[in-house]
Amino acid sequence: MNAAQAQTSKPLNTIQAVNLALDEAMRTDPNVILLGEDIADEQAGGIVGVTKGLSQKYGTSRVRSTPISEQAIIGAAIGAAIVGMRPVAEIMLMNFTAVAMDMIVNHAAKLRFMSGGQTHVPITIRTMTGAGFGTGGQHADYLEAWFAHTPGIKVVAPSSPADAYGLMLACIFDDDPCLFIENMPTYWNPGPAPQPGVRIPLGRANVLRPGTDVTVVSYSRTVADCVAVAEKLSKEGVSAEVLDLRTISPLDMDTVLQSVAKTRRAVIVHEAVKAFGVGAEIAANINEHLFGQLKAPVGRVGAYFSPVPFAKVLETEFVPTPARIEAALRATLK
Amino acid sequence: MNAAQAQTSKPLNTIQAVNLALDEAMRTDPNVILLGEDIADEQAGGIVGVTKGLSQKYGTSRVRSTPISEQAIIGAAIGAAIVGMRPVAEIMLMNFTAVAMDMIVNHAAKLRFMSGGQTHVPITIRTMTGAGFGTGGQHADYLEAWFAHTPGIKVVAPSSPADAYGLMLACIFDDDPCLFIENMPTYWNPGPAPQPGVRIPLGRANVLRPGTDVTVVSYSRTVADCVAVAEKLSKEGVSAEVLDLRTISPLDMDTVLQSVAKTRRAVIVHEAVKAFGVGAEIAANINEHLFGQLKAPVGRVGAYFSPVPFAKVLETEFVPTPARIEAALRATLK
Amino acid sequence: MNQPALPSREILVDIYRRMTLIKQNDERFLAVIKAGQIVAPYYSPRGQEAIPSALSVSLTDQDYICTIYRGFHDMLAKGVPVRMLWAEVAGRTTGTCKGKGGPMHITHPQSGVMVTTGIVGSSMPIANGLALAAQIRGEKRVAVAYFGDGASNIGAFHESLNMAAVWKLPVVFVCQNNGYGEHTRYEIATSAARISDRAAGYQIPGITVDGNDPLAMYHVARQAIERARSGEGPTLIEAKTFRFQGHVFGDADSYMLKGEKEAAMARDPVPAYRKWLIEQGHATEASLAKLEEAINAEISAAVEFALSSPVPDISELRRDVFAQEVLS
Amino acid sequence: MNQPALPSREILVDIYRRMTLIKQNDERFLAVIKAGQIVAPYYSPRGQEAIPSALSVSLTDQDYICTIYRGFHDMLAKGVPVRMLWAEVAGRTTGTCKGKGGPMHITHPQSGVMVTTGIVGSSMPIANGLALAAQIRGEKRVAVAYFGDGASNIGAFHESLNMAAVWKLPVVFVCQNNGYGEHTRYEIATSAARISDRAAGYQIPGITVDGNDPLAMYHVARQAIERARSGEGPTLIEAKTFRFQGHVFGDADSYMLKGEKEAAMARDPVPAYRKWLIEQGHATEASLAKLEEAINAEISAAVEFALSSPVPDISELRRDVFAQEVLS
Ligand SMILES: Cc1ncc(C[n+]2csc(CCOP(=O)(O)OP(=O)(O)O)c2C)c(N)n1
Ligand SMILES: Cc1ncc(C[n+]2csc(CCOP(=O)(O)OP(=O)(O)O)c2C)c(N)n1
Ligand SMILES: [Mg+2]
Ligand SMILES: [Mg+2]
Repeated sequence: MNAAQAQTSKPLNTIQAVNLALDEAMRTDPNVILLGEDIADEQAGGIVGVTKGLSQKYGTSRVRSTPISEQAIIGAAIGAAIVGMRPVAEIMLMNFTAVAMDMIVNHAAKLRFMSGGQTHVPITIRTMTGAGFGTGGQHADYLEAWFAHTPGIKVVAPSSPADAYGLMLACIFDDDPCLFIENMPTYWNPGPAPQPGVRIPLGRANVLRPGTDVTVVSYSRTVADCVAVAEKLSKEGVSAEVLDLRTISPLDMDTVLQSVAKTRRAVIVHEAVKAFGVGAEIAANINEHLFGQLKAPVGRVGAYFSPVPFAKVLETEFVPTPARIEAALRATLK
Repeated sequence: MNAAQAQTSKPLNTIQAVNLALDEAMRTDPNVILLGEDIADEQAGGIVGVTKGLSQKYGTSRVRSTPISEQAIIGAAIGAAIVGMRPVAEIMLMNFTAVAMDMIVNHAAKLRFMSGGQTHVPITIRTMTGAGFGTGGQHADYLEAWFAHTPGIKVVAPSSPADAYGLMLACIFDDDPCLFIENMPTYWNPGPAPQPGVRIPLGRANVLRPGTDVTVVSYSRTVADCVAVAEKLSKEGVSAEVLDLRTISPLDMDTVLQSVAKTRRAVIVHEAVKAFGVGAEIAANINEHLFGQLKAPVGRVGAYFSPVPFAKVLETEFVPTPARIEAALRATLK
Repeated sequence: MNQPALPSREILVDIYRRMTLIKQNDERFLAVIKAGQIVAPYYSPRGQEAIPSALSVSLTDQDYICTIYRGFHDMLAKGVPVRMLWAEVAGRTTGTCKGKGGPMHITHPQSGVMVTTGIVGSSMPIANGLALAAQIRGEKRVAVAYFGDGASNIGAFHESLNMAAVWKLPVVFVCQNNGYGEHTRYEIATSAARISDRAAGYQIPGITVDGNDPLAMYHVARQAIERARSGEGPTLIEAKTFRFQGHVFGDADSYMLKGEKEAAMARDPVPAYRKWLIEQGHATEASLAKLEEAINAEISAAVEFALSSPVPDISELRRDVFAQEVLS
Repeated sequence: MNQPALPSREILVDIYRRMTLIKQNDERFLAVIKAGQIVAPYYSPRGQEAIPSALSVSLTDQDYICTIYRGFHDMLAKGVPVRMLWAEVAGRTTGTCKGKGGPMHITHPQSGVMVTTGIVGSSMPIANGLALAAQIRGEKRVAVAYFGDGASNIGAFHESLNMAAVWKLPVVFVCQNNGYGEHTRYEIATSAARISDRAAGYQIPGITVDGNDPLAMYHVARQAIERARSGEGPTLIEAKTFRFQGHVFGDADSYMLKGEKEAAMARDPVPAYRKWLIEQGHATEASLAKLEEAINAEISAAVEFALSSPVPDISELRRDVFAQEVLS
């Protein structure tokens, strides 16, 4: 048992969990390399320390602090990936994917198809986001819908440290490009330790809390709020089933439909702007496949249709609050 | 009556219609300027001639051929717009918006909000796209869902030359940033002339073909196919109402819901990839607002979940074919 | 180059006034944040005061700047009212942006602060557009784009300089080279010996100047501004400096070279310039003390104004998205 | 610089063989497209044959290239089998990419053609990644990024050169400066007197060479490749050339300077090199005629192979999106 494994017996937070997963991947496969701004130890191991210790352990040839050049970062990851490496590239914040969008969607996501399967791009793009730190309009967007709409790239968003660990390992060793979304404001929240070395399969939702009256579908930060609201309503005798998608694309509609076929009520919750968000696709599918079987319209809770606001009062209300989630559930139960 | 107006009495194609609208806008407002690759007459007035004659008429100070620098193009448009100009910037193909995504979504779309309304960005981004020319994976994507999910930018997609004219004028003189999507393969198809100088209001769908049995919602190129399928089915006594959204964001759900409240059946058709596309938002809304009133699940027809393929057989099947549209309508009518 | 003529005493003191405003504002800011009275990310420009102060005296309200998350110094030097800045950072309706933008997105068109951005590299393409409007309209306005050394490695830098050069736009690109981009030292990320070397690739002047030397900075900036104003096109200025508070409030500086920050702080440009002004007879101790006190009072008033101003109403989430209020 | 030693006769003829293959392939291509036997957008590289031909003789199959929509010459020079190229452009299952990529996305890893892109500027960042893998693994492979003059104005160019320079990546950036980006003449869009001048901003060698002179091109490329292979880092080569068929098949060339194209075509590098080879005694008329005939036959066979190959099945729309087939 190595140091990394020993560590996993006690609770850990997402920063530690992702660090452990990267460590594990680098230890077991020399093709795993890391690219990103400030990620080497000389640069303090990342802006919040996710990659701390890794360059010391694996060298700065494999753990590279890059220039502020997101197109070049993703480009380098793509090039290395098509000749067999498994690069993990960090785009510090999700809003900055906007400057690397061409590399991600026109290249990483398409090369397997365009090459007729001769090359593929097993990169993992780590990025973080989420409102709550008063960073304003350009630092906290959830943009997963853009990528889910892009054939060829998988989109993953863990809701706990243990999931972050298992899903990160799965992404790194998956043969397709994966976008891995970390929620920043909950980085420091501790959670149970993961199973060392165990990957969580991509493309499968997790029934986090079983229930019979209503299905709540979520991912990333809002999962915890959904569970809390479910607990609260359970005191009133409402049994809510909470599904954590884990992977947004490919979307595990089978699990969602199985749950809603049972509960006949559904609410989808995400921090991204509601309009044209991931919730729309899920709601459309539920309605299509369970036509005539639902007891209430599918509810959707998301951010307001605005940029992320700065003032605390606005920022707090902007994202799905527990109150808004609860209201949506109650509306469905009426 | 000037030359431009005289010309509008005979049928014209979308290239001519957009050209006329730009001409009209430049003639009436000195703040209208054009930026884009190859757009001045010395560069042959654009890659397919949309801007032909305009630099000769209004000078190369106002009609500027740019370097191949999409970030700088949109940045220049934004800067000029916040001090009162109304730039029309061309991003030659919609896939290239990916390299300018930061400027479009983090800046153009957000500056009004982030500045607390002190500045706004009345730019129009013209772009073209659409499968059919064998250009393969990087030249024909419909990406409107990305922008519709972005608060602060309007998304417009005309389906005919006359609409292109009226909507282009509306976009240019709208006080918000607008993304204007032109379908390339149908550029040369003629259509009735527009009303000179008349703007078509943004945010309002057009009931293109009234009907009572099923509502077909579409925009851009696929509208024509929807009308053709509606005509075909009318011979079997099916009365399909075809709505052309014209503006995708803000979405005119009122008109859609009014129609579907009447027909109680709906199919949404777009050339973009179906998964996580604009159709999902529309379907989710129809289901929510007309819960229990529908006679059939809302149908959605879009492109396959793949990059745009090259081989003609694949390219033809990739986009919604009339056959696929017809099948979706029939499924709804069963 | 001949030693150019010294600017007037008025200008010399005005530069000091701006530097002092920035320095005092920063100190108060850190105090207020530490006290928990305001919660906001803060990227201190402390140590970089001289650059925009020495530059802005050659600009008018009609001239534009685009700056970045670290740009409180740029904004204050350009004339954003202190109380509106504080109110914005406190998230109040009386702030420059009604509390909706926050510290990384200060806008104040009256003083020419047109864009503040949190995306590295994006001040430059937008500054081009401001300059383009001036050029097309035949106005004599100039646009200044501020950015950091790290930003000189991103694509938008290149596109912007090339476009400005081919169109001879009235823009001045001011790279505030403080030796680090977040935790990454200049050499680790940047292949140019001097950022100004990159100007040659665009056939525009590129000048490296000690950004902590107000006089040197003044002359270089003035020349670039005049060049832009007279239609000769852009200039790339690399102003060398240092940031005293790390990247963001709370930064532990572990990535810095040993003693580097201490050495830079020992050469703090604000007291150094103060000393020089008095020694050279451009100002007296008493006159500067009075000026400092007035600034202190202005800042105190600003803090009070900010903290006693109302927070925005939730309905603001539906406003300023589009010109028309969002209904659904 | 001393005149470097002449390459061997074998190499000299090999360069001609590649140039001829490209030229003949282009001529046949235009004929087949005009006849309507194949429908595809075509960006002819005719006139630019010497660049990749003179370069590729210094590469092996282990070396990588990334090229662009115009890169048929780059691909053929690097060794993509002619029949697979034709089959791809005809949209057949026997094509390099099973007909799914098309002319703008030819990939053929066996010959080192790793990416062909239709997005201006994007060959460079990916070439860096190929070079990075080689560097990390300690392989002696080199990656070549081909791109045009217009592409030297896009952000990815700058980011790529800077990253390659700071990491000393084994990559060679080859700008094929044909004087135009689509309809836009070099000077209208590009602020540098020479694109190679931009290398100075990255502290890497930048060389402008007559790309239509196979010998000059050979020497410059060889030096850059050796530099890369020995770990000294990247080079920026600007190879001056001209395209004889405009931007894309059907282009009317109305934007060109009067007589410019005719003058360039009169200096056609392929017959000029052929003449030189014979005059200098490196080859005989008969030997070259034989070589040309063999190529002609190879191309004829390729066309026939392509046009008689099957088109893909619709189920291909669900394959190669992900490793697993898409089900819904
Ligand atoms: C496109 C983009 N990438 C990364 C970041 C994260 N980031 C914020 S500031 C910064 C460092 C910028 O360094 P520099 O340009 O030198 O400016 P300084 O902060 O030193 O003033 C980085 C990497 C960002 N904001 N935008
Ligand atoms: C990002 C991007 N912008 C615009 C285009 C459209 N486009 C295709 S080729 C081209 C010209 C490129 O010129 P150059 O780099 O000189 O290469 P050449 O075609 O002359 O070989 C343009 C603008 C594109 N493909 N990608
Ligand atoms: Mg810096
Ligand atoms: Mg060219």
